[in-house]
Amino acid sequence: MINKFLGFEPDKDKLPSLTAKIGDDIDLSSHKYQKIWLGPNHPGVTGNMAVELWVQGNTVVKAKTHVGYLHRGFEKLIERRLFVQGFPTSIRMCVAEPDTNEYLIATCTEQLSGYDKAVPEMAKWLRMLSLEMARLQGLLRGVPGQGGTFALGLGVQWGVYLRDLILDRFEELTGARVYHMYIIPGGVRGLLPDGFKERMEDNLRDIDDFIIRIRKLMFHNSVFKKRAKGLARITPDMVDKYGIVGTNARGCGVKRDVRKDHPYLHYDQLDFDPPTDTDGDIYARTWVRWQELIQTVDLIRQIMAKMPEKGDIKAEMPNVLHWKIPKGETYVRLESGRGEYGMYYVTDGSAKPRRVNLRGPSYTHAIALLEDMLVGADVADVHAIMVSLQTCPPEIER
Amino acid sequence: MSLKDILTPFTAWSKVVKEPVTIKDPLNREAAPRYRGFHDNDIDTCIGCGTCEAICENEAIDLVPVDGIETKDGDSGLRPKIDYGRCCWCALCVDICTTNSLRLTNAYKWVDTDPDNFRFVPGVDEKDWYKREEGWRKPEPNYEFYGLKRVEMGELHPEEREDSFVEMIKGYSKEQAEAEADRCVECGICTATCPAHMGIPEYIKAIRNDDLEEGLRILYDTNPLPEICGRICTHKCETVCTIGHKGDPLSIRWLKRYIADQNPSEKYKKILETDILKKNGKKVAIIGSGPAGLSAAHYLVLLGYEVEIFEKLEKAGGMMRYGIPEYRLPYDQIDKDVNYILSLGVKIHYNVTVGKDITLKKLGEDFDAVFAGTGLHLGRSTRIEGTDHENVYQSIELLRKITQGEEIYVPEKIVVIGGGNVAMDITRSLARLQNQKYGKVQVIATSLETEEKMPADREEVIEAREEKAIVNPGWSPQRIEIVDGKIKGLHVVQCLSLFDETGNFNPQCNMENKNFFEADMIVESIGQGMDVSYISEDIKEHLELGPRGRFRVNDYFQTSLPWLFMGGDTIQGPDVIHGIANGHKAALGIDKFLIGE
Amino acid sequence: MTIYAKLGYTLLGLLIVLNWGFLMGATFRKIGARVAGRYGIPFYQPWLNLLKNISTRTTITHGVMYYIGPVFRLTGGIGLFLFMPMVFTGTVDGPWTNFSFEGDLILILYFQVFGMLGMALGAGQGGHPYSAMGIARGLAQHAAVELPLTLAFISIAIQFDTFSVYKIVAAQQGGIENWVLFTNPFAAATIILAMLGAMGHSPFNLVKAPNEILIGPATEFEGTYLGFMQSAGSILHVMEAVLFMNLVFGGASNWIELIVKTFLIYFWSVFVGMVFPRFKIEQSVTWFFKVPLLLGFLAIIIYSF
Amino acid sequence: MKDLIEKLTEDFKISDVVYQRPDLAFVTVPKGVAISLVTELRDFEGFSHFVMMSCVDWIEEGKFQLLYLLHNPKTKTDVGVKTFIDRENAEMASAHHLWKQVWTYQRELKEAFGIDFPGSPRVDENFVVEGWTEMPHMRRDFNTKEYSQNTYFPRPGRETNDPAEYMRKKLYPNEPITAKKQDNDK
Amino acid sequence: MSEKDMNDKVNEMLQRSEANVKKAEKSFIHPEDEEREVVAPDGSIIKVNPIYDYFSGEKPKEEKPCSGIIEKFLNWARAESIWVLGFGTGCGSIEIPPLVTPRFDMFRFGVQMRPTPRQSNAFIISGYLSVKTLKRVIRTYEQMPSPKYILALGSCTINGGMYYDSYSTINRLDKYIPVDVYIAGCMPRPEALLAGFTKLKELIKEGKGEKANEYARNFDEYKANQKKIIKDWNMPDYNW
Repeated sequence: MINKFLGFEPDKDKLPSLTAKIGDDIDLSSHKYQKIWLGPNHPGVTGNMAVELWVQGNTVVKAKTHVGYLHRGFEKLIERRLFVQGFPTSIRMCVAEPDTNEYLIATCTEQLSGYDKAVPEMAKWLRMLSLEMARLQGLLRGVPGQGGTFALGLGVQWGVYLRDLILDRFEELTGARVYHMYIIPGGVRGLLPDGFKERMEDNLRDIDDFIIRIRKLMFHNSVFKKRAKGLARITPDMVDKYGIVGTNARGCGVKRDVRKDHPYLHYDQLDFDPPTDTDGDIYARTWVRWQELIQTVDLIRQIMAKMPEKGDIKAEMPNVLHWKIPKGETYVRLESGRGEYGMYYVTDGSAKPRRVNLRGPSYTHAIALLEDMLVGADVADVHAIMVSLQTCPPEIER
Repeated sequence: MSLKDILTPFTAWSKVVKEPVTIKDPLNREAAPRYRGFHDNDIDTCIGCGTCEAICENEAIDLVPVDGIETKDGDSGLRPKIDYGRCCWCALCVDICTTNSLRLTNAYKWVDTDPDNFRFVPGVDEKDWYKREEGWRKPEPNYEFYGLKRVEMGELHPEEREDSFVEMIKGYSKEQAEAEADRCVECGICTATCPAHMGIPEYIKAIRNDDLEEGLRILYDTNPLPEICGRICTHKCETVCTIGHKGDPLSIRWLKRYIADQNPSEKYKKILETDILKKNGKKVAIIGSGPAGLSAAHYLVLLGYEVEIFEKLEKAGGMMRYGIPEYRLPYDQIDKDVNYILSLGVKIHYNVTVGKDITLKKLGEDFDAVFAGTGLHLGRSTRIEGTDHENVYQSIELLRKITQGEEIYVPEKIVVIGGGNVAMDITRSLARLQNQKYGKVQVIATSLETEEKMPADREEVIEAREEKAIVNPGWSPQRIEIVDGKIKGLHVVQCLSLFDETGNFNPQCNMENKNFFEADMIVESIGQGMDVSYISEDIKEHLELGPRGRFRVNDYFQTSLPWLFMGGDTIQGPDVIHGIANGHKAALGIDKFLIGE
Repeated sequence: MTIYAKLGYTLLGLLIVLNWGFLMGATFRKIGARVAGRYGIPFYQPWLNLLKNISTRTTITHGVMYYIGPVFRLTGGIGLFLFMPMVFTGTVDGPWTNFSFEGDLILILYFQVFGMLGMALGAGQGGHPYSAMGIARGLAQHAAVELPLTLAFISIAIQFDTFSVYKIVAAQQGGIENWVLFTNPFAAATIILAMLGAMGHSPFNLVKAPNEILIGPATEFEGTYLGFMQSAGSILHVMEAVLFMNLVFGGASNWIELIVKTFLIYFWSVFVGMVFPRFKIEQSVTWFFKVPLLLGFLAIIIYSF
Repeated sequence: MKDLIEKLTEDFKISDVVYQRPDLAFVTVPKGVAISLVTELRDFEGFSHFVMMSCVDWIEEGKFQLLYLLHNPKTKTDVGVKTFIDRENAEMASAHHLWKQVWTYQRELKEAFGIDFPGSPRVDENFVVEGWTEMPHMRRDFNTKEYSQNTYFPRPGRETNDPAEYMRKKLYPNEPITAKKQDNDK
Repeated sequence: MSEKDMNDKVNEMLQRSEANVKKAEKSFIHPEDEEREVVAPDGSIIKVNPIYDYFSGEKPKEEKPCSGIIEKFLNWARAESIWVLGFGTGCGSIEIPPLVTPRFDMFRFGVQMRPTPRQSNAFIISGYLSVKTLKRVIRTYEQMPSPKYILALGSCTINGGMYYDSYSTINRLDKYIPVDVYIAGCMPRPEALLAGFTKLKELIKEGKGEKANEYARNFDEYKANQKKIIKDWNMPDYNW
């Protein structure tokens, strides 16, 4: 009320429309607009990308996403590599949740070569464990990270610490901190080390405590609410129009979760229900992610309880040096922390794939959706909106 | 905005009294036991096979020679050098390492100002992390990048084969051969060990690609007797096969046989493109149609020479035909290889004994060069008491007689002295004959060497036992007991060692531990000698002698008489593949001698 | 007291303030680090930073105003110090009272804005769009903070019938009950709330908002100028705290008391800032125009009658 | 799924149906009807979620294979609509009007394969590479390793030995050997 | 100037700018960076070349260190106060958050993050650099005040790493900018990074952190290498 009175919330009906269409030229020489760049060297940009903003005062009137700063040509490189050599390369396609890439490339090759039935039971459970741990570490960064976009750095500090603990568990299990290179075509690369479950349980208890703390810090925070509520709203009708997936879709009530829709591994044996919210704004998305944090902790506990004690970790497969896969194509998807994450894989009967194409959720979220969503937003909110859409540039440009 | 929303965030301050969770000394923190840190290599176990280089997707690994490591059979003398400007620590190199020598320690700190320093040979260049035990090793269990188990070769059941000379090894089917070929890691270590230096990885690859014609071409590059070699080669290559360090070595011999078997002999000429051969007008005589002679003939005829072979016996093949029983090497397979060589235009004179029917000197005059691949056809005797008895036989004689279809004396109890492959051959042949005759077997094979050191192939011993022959090694024969002119048996004592410290043959026996093998017939099979009676004295005096009573030849098997080349068993000991290699090389030598560079 | 002695005391005081500012800054970063669960920077880090910044070898220039910006800011800080009585010694002519005089409260109000205006000049000439945005935010927020603050100052001035900070301090002596905190709670409340904005911590740290506008006005500054700005920032932080201490919390009768009180005053803004995110600029301005402004008016209304 | 494809086969000249999984099928249609099939699937068959668009370079046949992968959130099935276009002067009708994100894919394909989509917004803008002067980088005939080694100076001093070759040199330099055959595996 | 004249002038300029856009597509220069004419408020026409007008194109000069004990003292201060630019150029930047958070807490070693190149003196090249990023890195590096230091993480900066055969990423960082410290790993752990900082501190204290001068000394060589691979060079030679 007072805002309106003081003129801080302009009556938008009285102003000319700000929603510039993509491709419309904004005449910078009119001195009405200014162009600023958010990134690539900017602390407020996710990863190494850039958003070119045309602003009128504090309001964005047009935005363009620029990617390619992290472009390495993965899809080209994997075309040059044997099937087994693909997975160390593929894992680097997305730093935030690397295991998903490994799983996709392994499953694609298994499916096309007919070895998907041969993957041992133990390996399947371990795959699930590593995928859920990856989701957990992603959320531990992501949930407080949303607070961090509004300069609530405390949650980030706690969250990244706990993420480090999960990375320690990853290190024990897989032999590496970030790029685990654990899921290999045919199976996984190691059993649980001794005492892993106990140490994991310790960490999960810490995370339980953190979940409560972060709720008090962020979701019962008047300033956070003031900034996050009503900001960057996604409506259900936008979901199909823009190809929105994952928590971004669930935040506005569209329940899409690959783990439920197309159960892979043993997700059908786990008891969970993907959380949803109805508002579709940043607060709702963060809230959904927070609930997912609880759920992921629970899923890890379920997996550790249900997983067999011992077993084979890799199927018997042909010699990796000259493993050939007959001609075929497939699309495999999974639910990453950011939503549906898929891979289109084509083989031509040789020892190397013909084409690998990754479908990252950020591809649509960070370009088509973000550019449209930023129009009319405040410059101060740009970073928050990017993070709330879980923009991850490496999976866009690959 | 409720008051709760203003006050609850302050609960975060309760953390201020807690001790920080920071790692106090992060610079000396140990990584997890399984952490993939920097490389270490056990250079004594490593054989430099280069599989790590092959799997490395970043081309981070080079194979470089290392001081103090010799190149020898089964060890290339190279060691992996890793470029940390390329490595991504995926540890695929560790997982695939054929000897399990490569590993990653859990060290992870390497800071340097010079980017050129980040290359090192693990295990050789001094690094402080080698003493760490923790680190990444190949995961267990059942985590392999290639099959460790050999594809089982189908063979006749002992009951089926024990009384017949039908070939006992069935050969691989297409699926089996491809599965077996799939295990190869293409390191090529075996090529050096193979006396003929066959392109083993290449023809195995041809099997994988299902391009058997290409496979045959590769075989004939270095070996004109693939059917024969595919059955009876001593497969030294398999002893150094890198896969053998962790699992069963590849069945290289059976794969070779598979290629040869699958190509029909009618197509050979077309596949090998030998329909029309150029002639250069020069003539070469070859004495003996054994592996060395046939191999020399083959390559000489390809080089354009007119080749004539003089064979003492009535059929070609030499020791391959007359020394090896039919169940191991069926005669039609010998004919397949021999006929192909003959079809190239090689003339062969059967039943011509050089030295008797025609002199060597005459050959030297009639032909531009002579190659003698005469082989070892004289049996050696133990010279113990009683060996002059008429029922003490030489194995080589008996085998020839069996081949020629002559009736031989087969009593109920037989003892074979000798632990080599020939001994096993005669043992098993006699066992079959006994079976045919009496329906039961009582052959005892004994040798000086103990079970572990027996020179015979392991599977030969096992198969002999399957056929109910008794193999009882580790005994030194003392004397043959003869009562009333009839052999009663063989007295033996336990043999402790064969060689003294200097490596000379000097058996030591434990005279206390005695044994007696009953026998009606004794077969000696302790080695063969060469028959050089075909060389007349005037020629012989021009020939220099080398060690162990053999003639001295140069690298191209040329004797001191320039037109006379010698090769095969007489020069390099009893072995088909050596004979083939000798023949091939002598052919090149003859070519060099006659045509020049 | 001779003018030379006065000058000597003033320079010494400035040195103490500068160093206390550095130490206080480091201490609060350490406290913040504790809440996060870590150790944080060493206590001596700000001095090292200053040294390092001064020892930078290359500099850039965007013109004269670019240089003047940090100088203005430092001048603002020093000016604030020069006319601020630091320690109450019983006589205005005594040591540590600097050049306090009748009506210095008005001058102090001016000096508070002075640094910000200087920065506006420097940042403007720096030419970085984020500098401009930062300084625009800074000025807007400063205006919003200044308004309730001035109302509270006027209320206190009315209460004690003087514009001299020294006299206001003097009037509060003789026990905690004489503090403005208790004698003029509305003005005190206004100041305590507006103080959050003046100190520049969350939720009002809009000027330096790294993930929105890099580091705001200072984006283009480097080396010695950055050192100037850091020193000025430290002095300003202490002086703001001293100002509020003098006006609301009864001043200080010795340096120890000053240090304790400024620490606690500063702690208040850290206490709030640690657990709240940042406002947007219009939210921030609106916030100051709501509660603090209202309280300020109340404080004046009450003491006007 | 089978019913659906059979129903559409006639109208859209569908050929070459592959049921990769029970919930995933690939169909091939002529270039001209691909967009209309995609539109039909979106508007009438409930395939409202556009998963991805991709391209495969079948250089041997001189064709690009374009793929439109659609997802039906109700039946939880996917259909991949494939169409082949010529590699020379590759051009395809734009589908940017159907979903908001399609123009991004088309922009990428223009850059990576050189397929033109007339009318697609910003299709000519750079996507991931900047200042690219070579042929489109995802085409099969673009040799990335060669390009990289010619352009980016790999650090010198690397040399390696093939074990077999090295052993030959060391142990039997003069013996006859098998001529190395063409390496068609790698 | 009449209104009509003004309109004509503007139309003419618009046409010219359209031509410029077309030209720019060929020459890689962004239309906004093309040389153009602008009408000043007083109606006069000014030529503007954004690339060169906004920056100085002067070459960098070598900056001599102070002498003796003073330099040692300053080096000590520099070593103990390392301000790192918060520019995550590659995947190694995922290990930066652990460093600034409780687990590893690099603040206690005097290492802090700064958001702008003007205020940083250390630059972490966190792994692979695509050519597109390299352009920004060069620009950023040149904007940093001297003395400045570069830490290069991982294999990618040494010899291309996993992306040695990629058309998009460079192989050797030292060809384009001088590097002080290399840290092996893919990616290096935070502990290794801290070890890298320790090493950097040692170097600075020994007076060996003079790579910025090396850059100035071999400026032409570095620039030639940079220009060889950055094909759309649309910035001044040296970005002050």
